[in-house]
Amino acid sequence: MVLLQVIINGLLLGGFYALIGIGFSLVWGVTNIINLAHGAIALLGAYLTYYLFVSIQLDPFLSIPLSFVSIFLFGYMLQRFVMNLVVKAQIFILLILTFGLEIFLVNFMTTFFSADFRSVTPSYAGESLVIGEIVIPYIRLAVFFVCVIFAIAMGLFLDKTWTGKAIKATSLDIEAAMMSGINPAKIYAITFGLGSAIAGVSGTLLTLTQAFSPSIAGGLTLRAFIVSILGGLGRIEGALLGGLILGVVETLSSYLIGESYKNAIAFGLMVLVLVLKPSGLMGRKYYAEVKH
Amino acid sequence: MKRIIIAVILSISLLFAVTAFAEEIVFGAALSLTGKLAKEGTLVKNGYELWKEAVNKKGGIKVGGKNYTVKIIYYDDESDPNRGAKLVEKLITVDKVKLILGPYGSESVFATSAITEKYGAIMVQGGAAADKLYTRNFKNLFGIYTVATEYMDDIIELTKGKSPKSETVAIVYSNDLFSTEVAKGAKRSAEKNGLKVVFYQDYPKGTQDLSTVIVQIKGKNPDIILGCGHFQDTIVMVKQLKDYKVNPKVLGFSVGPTLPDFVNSLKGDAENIFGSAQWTMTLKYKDPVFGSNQEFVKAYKAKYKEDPNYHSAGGTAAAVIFQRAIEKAGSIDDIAKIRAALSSFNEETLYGKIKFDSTGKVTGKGMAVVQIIGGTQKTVFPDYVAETKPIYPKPQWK
Amino acid sequence: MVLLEAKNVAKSYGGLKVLTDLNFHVNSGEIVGVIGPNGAGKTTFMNLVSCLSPITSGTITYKGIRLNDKKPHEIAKLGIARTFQVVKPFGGLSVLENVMVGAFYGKRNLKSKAEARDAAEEAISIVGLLDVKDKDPRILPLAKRKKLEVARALAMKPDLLLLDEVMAGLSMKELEDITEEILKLKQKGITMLVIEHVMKAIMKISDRILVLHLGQKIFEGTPKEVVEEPAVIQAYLGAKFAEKGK
Amino acid sequence: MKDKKIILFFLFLAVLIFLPYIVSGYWLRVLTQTFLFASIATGSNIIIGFTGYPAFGNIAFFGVGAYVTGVMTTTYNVPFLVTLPFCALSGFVLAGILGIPILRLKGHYFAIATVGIMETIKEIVDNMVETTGGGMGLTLPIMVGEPEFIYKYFYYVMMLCMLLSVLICYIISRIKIGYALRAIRVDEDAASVMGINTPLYKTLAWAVSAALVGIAGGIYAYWLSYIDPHTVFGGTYPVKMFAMILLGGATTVTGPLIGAFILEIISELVWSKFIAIHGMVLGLLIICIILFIPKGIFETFKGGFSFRKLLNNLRENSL
Repeated sequence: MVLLQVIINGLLLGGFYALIGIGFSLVWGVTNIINLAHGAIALLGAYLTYYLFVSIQLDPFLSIPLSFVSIFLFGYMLQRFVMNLVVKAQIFILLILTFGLEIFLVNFMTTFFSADFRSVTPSYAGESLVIGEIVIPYIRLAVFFVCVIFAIAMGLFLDKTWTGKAIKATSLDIEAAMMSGINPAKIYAITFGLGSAIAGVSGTLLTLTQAFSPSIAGGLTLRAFIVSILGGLGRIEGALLGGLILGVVETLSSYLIGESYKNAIAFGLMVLVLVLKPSGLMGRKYYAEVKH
Repeated sequence: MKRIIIAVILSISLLFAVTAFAEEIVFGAALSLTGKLAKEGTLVKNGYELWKEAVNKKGGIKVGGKNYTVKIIYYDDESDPNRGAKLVEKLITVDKVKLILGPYGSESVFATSAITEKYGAIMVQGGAAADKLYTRNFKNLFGIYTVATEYMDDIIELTKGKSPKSETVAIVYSNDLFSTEVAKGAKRSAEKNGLKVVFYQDYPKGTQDLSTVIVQIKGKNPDIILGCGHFQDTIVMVKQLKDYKVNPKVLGFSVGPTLPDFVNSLKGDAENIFGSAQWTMTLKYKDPVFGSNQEFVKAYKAKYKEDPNYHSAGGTAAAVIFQRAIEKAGSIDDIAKIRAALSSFNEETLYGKIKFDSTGKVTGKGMAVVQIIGGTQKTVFPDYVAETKPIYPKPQWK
Repeated sequence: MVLLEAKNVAKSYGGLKVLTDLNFHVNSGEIVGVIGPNGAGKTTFMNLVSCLSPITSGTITYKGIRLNDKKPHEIAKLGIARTFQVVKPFGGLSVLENVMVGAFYGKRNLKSKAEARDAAEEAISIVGLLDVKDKDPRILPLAKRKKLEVARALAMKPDLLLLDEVMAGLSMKELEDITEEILKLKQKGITMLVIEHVMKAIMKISDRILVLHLGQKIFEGTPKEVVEEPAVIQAYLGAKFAEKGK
Repeated sequence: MKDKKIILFFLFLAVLIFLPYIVSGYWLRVLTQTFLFASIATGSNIIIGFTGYPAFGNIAFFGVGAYVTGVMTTTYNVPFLVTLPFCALSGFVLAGILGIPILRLKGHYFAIATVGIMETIKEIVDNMVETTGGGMGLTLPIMVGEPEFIYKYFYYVMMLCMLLSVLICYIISRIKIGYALRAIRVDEDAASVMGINTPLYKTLAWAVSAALVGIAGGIYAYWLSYIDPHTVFGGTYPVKMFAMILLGGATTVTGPLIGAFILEIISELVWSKFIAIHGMVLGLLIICIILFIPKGIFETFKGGFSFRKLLNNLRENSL
């Protein structure tokens, strides 16, 4: 019974990890940028939610659209006016650029939002669905569903809309896409905007279950890393699966081996997948595989 | 190009220009003003600044009939102990400062005190509680925090003789230096008091999920749950304890309940949680500079528009003790005399009655226990400083 | 003497068959041309010989040694050198240094820098790049970069040289130059397998020609026979029609 | 030209040798720290710059070296200098073993795999409480002697470490292997058909790189006398290292060293003036280096400084 509870906990946690990973994976798959500032961008969403809650008591779930839109704009601008300037450079140059951005954003938040740990506790926090001995906290369940809905919506967007198709086309072959009239600068910006927006939403949800401060940005990015590697780059359903796997692996290893080993196991798993199946558990040959 | 050269020369000369003027007593501090310890570092700095203003308003530190204006040189160690060590070396060798006010954080104090010791400078610190600091036979390090292994003693003490009786205890801790020592001490103290430790488990520093640990604790159904970690994990733990309906008689934390953000973050869920405190606003101690602890609190609120906590009070207290020792020693630069004055120190300050043992750590100060009652923290233990009686056992989650 | 021999060689990517049942051989001292429309499997075959991608089934032997499980660098040490259709100069290294890499690690496996430099200069002079030997190859025109590819391969002192479309995109004058150079190399005893689209040139240099179409050998014979073979003409014409249809 | 460079280098060396007799303890420490970064950057540059594999998590071996020295000096009472070969060896062996599977990955995948390795090793060290002290950190025996002597001692030891890294890089760049590595950096397929055993050379390059970084870690541990997993594995080290390599030029021998000096000295002079916002300044500085001088200052300003070159750099990689 405890085992079942642990697995359920893992799945609920995994939903959140999936959402963190989706945006990261999308940006990486399409623009070939490993965005080390992903966690910091997610925290921008978290702070927006926090201040809306504190100042006008806006429920975190209701601030999701606001996070989405404002962080989308932020990400769009960032890609359009900064990242696009170096996007063709060697990969470690991009890596350092986003790390520089991370340092900047984290310190910016520390300066203006302070290094205090914040958390949002709405009145319904702590209520749980109890089935026999199994306890399912409503907030975590709701967070889980929001994450899954976003994942599905994202997948539909990429498959069904013109913009989505243009993004996919660009990720497959940027030159061919250009020749069919797609402006990659714009597509990259939209992709980065979307990735950031989803990160922002995950930041919003983060406020409900944890305490956050600018200093946790790096940890969030690392989770996004693992999720995208597990699932395969640029694949929404892959990131969803990767998130769930990571959640369950964490809680299970914590239960079976010991809480303090869970990070080691999560990272070990990532390295293993990289070595054995670099395209990810659900990855197919194309997308990022061809790009080095 | 010319302008660049001029700029470089200017900045270099600025660097060397920082020398002490006559009639000034200069202290140095390398604190974490950015990075992961920025919050605590800034609070300690606030404490130092408040003390400086208070002393200078009174005309400065009086040594040998002469008044010296206090000046403090600050550097930011970016929450990196190595950088802290480098900056303390800068304070000592470049700025020629030998009176060092400590940084916040055990790692930082650890690294920087090695430098002060090497150069024969002296450090008084109100920012680190690790026992390990005092096992190195250092002569020139004095600390006013009750050490980590004694952190939980008073919470456990508090449960004695209460009914219904608490018999089992679960201890979880973050696997960093400070928290591990706290947990070790808590375990020892619990066993000494006849409690059975049914769960003892560490978790990675800064973890984002503790559900597995909590499910396991639930299986043990302990009377007392003690969390030895930091603010972030404490919040996660409270939220998840409530999620999974774990209801101990006592829920106590080493770090968290004493910080104002605790109630802001958790709202009603913070109710009745215990916390160990180096210091609280309501302690009734006298103080040589501010008059009393209450006066200190008032001055702090006036200057910073917020309540002080034990970080800032620790900063102020460390500086006050430093000042009193210098005045007693009758010298602003004879380190041996100042050290002797600190070794024999025995005075009441806003932080409590301060005495140091031969290793430089404070003795007999003890910890206050606070409980969140009605959305504010109340000092509930020990009895002679308590504002009100503790609520025991803790009511179930709403 | 048979130098290189392919027996029942096949290559497929997933379900896609790129080469099927290829049998053929190269004798020492020969120049063998490989022609065929785009997608015929020419470069794939060359990649199999240089072991850049694994053979699906069948065997390739070189001097009687089975190449199937070898690594590219092992092949190189056996005396096989190749050029790439898409030139791959080592940017950041000068032309001379590029060629030195070949001298260091090819069949010669030279140890000292001085020896490698001498060997490289010799190879460079063969292709006529001495005047640009200290330049970064990235700034050279395509023809010179193609020559560099050849020089690098030559510096390895190969017995078998695989040339992958070294003539594509060259002017008439450059074509003549390179044809002449290839013939000169033949006189030095280097066996060559040449993939080419430029018919005129390949007809001139080849002793024998192998015609591939859609992954299969459709003909093998002297240049003269190839020109007269209806199957070859049809394959090319068909391919042309197909291209027009696009 | 070449002679001039060598003369300059030895002049620089002579200045460094006599500096401890002129400057204060603080500046000695700043310089020692700079040497540390120069060692890390130069050592890492063998795999990053020469071979073209962005080993973002190369700091893992710094941590390993630090803990090798830490555990050997505390648990087994081995003299400090004796531990250093073991630091190098552990880095070499570890990278050698890990390199075989990991170096099959390229680009981003490789970068991330090294980060994964760094984090995994960190977590393992964190959990080996009995040997390493876990999250509580490890206190090394403090060296006996006058502070003056101790600082000069570490200054020279760290300087030797830096010179060793530079020397090894120089040798590698001059001999046969150097050509192989540079060929691998540009095009691995082309390199392999020319007879270069690419897996072997890549692994060798990483192992040497890890060994050098490991030595730096060992010295760091004894120098600071306190190490914990969170400071020696990660932090801002990887990005600083990369920024130094980029600033000085990734394909050169002395580039990372020069980058380290520039960045460390700038931060010393400028940071203390911007206490509150220097984190933001550092972030912006890194972004600017990436945007305007990604090829390093020497490559960029070969024929003198001009803004046009900065703009050209910007244009080159933009979409």
